[in-house]
Amino acid sequence: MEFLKDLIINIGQWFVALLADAGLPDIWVQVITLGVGAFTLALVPLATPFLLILYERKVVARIADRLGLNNSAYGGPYGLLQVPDDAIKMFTKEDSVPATADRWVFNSAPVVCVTVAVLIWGVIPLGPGVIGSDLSIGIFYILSLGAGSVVAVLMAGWGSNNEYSLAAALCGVATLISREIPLVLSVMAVVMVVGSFSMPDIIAAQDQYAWFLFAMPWTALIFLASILSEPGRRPFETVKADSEVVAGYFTAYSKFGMFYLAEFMNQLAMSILFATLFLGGWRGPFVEQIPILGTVLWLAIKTLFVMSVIQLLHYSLPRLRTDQILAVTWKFLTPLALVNICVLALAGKTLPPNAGPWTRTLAFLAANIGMTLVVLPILAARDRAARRRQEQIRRAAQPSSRKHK
Amino acid sequence: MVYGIPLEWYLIVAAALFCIGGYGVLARRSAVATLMGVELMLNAININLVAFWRYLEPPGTTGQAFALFVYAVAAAEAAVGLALIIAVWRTHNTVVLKDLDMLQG
Amino acid sequence: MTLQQILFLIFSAITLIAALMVVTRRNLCHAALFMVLSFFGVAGLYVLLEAPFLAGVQVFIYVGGISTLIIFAIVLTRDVVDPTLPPHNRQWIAGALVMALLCSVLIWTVLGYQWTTTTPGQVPADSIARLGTILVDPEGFLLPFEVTSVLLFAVLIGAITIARER
Amino acid sequence: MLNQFAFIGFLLIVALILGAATPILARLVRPQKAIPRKLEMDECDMRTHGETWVEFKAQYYTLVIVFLLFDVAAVFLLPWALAYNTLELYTAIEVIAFILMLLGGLVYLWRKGALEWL
Repeated sequence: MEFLKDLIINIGQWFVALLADAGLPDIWVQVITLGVGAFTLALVPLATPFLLILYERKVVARIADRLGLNNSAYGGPYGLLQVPDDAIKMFTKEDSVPATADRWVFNSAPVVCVTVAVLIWGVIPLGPGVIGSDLSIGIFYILSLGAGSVVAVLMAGWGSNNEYSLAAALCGVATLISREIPLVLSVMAVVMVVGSFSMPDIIAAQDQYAWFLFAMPWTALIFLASILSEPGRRPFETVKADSEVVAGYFTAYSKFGMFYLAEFMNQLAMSILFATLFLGGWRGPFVEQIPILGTVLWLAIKTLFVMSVIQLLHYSLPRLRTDQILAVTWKFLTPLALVNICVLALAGKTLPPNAGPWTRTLAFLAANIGMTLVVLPILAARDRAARRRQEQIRRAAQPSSRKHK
Repeated sequence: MVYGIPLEWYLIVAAALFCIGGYGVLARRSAVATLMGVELMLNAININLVAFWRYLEPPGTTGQAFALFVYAVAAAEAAVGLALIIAVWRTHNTVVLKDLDMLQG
Repeated sequence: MTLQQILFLIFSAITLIAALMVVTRRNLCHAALFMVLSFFGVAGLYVLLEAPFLAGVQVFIYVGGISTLIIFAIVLTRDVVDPTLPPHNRQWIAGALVMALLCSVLIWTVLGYQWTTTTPGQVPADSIARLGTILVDPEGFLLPFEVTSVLLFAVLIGAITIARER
Repeated sequence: MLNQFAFIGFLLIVALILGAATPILARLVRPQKAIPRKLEMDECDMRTHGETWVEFKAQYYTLVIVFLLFDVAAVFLLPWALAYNTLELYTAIEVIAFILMLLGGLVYLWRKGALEWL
């Protein structure tokens, strides 16, 4: 039982001891441990989609109220085999590279895409002490990796040498980079309160304060809105709008499996990121006694919750046009995130320096409520103005349209 | 020496990068490629700044702060430079530097 | 040869070879992608120099921002560069000579000078926080910090006004 | 410091190998029946015309400029955010001045209609 309590750490220590007993020199023990650790960690995001795609398909069948995987001919019991079926089909499918494509760029774009999606997992804490590497720049590392996925999209669009792909890639990059600014600014608000980039520190700080979802709801909202476009989720989905531009920047790829996989890995990573930054990560009751509970139970529940929210949004909201997405990010989210930083900075510093964490939490919450009281009337006024304008246009258009009939 | 790497190695790499970038600035036909050369040169400067910071005053912050300001200037230069290129491209339909000699009279 | 020295050689080789590709490739988009690779190599050098924050900034600004901007510019102006012409202009031989000369002079100078006599100290754990403190310290870099905001403001308005379609 | 990044390095290598291995392995089992028509570039059976060239809107381009400048601003604010807990109130006011400058630029562009992207 003692072994089971801290399963992952114990397996790691057992493995190191095994190698050391085999008489290997220290440096090789380290290299092999790091290599095996990296391989294991990389398998987590590569393998979990097999379960989560199944979950997503069941969710969408419920939301759309239609037949789901259970009725699939090759799906097996409860549709369990559908995802492996798809994977085999994807793997053995003929791969035709367009004759005019820029072969090297074309072929390396999916590899870059998957690599970036795997690399994000290097700093995500999955349980107490279970983390690839506790970098001192932790969360900033994830933010800068976002640049990699932008390059991958551009490579795919350019490599296809196809005007549709390229146009879709420019569209996708436009949405991807627009969401980056609110993303960075909302993370900055968290960093301000925690005083560290390191992910375990962020989780520890939420033990001291409340969950940041309750301390800074606006920050959480901005963050949630900005992570939606990375895995191509509505309403911010034009990176790959299936029904409108076929497959966006990877139209020319006969095998889009890698992009699909990377997309799912990103969605999973972003959900875990939200759970870590705003919902306390792997922390929960009894986690001190049985550390493995953090990974298996608490983090899994929180991640699944965030993912379900994202999927609910995706399957129940209409898709915005690219210019509408850009308008939301630049005219609403970015100014709001900037103001959010200002308000939180003032709220945190006007308190007496010996204020406890709970006083600070309440101060941040009060600042957020104050922001709500200012933001909502402004939004309502803009909405009224827009509606009045539309009314005018409609009235102006009506008589002339009757004449034509 | 940090990790057994002498400071000179970094300076040599930076010098080489600077000269490669300089060649790009001097020899490329397209204005965009020229700007890419300038970016490489700015990178070389940043390597120098960070290397000097690490080897001469690691507890200080001057080298890192200077590098940050170089980033700001590089971004500003790229933004304005490419905006000019786009404006020229729109009016003259060329980005080849040799063809842009309207000011020669 | 220690492991770190080998890492240094790998990163600098990536940086320099990719940089050479940037200035010689005919296809500008390939040149831009090699430039991204070169920037990643420089980020690796920063990691070796124990400046992880600057490595992040390198990827964040150069790869995420400047490279994207350059690739957009290339895509936008692609049709006006004749691909049959050589990628360089007439003064490329002179340029190469001048730069080779400059490079050898620089290397000669670097090698001829005794740079450090003592082993450099450790990087403090709160190096990035110190950077943040000094940036807003009136005794430190407060003035450049605020001037940067003015610079960004000016560029924001200036560059958009120049590039915008009217 | 370098030990922390060693894992990232290994992860990079593993990810590159895994990412590259899948297409290469797939090459062994997939059918290869390329006919010229299949290799042509099309979308929904619409063949593309001539050179891959569309007159892309320069508005996207101005978007990237705005993004780049805000990127730089964010990088300048991040170290301050890290040190925020140890700093005095007046630094917060300095940073608010910095942010207001940027917001001013954004609002100016908004008023001028430069934020209408399409």
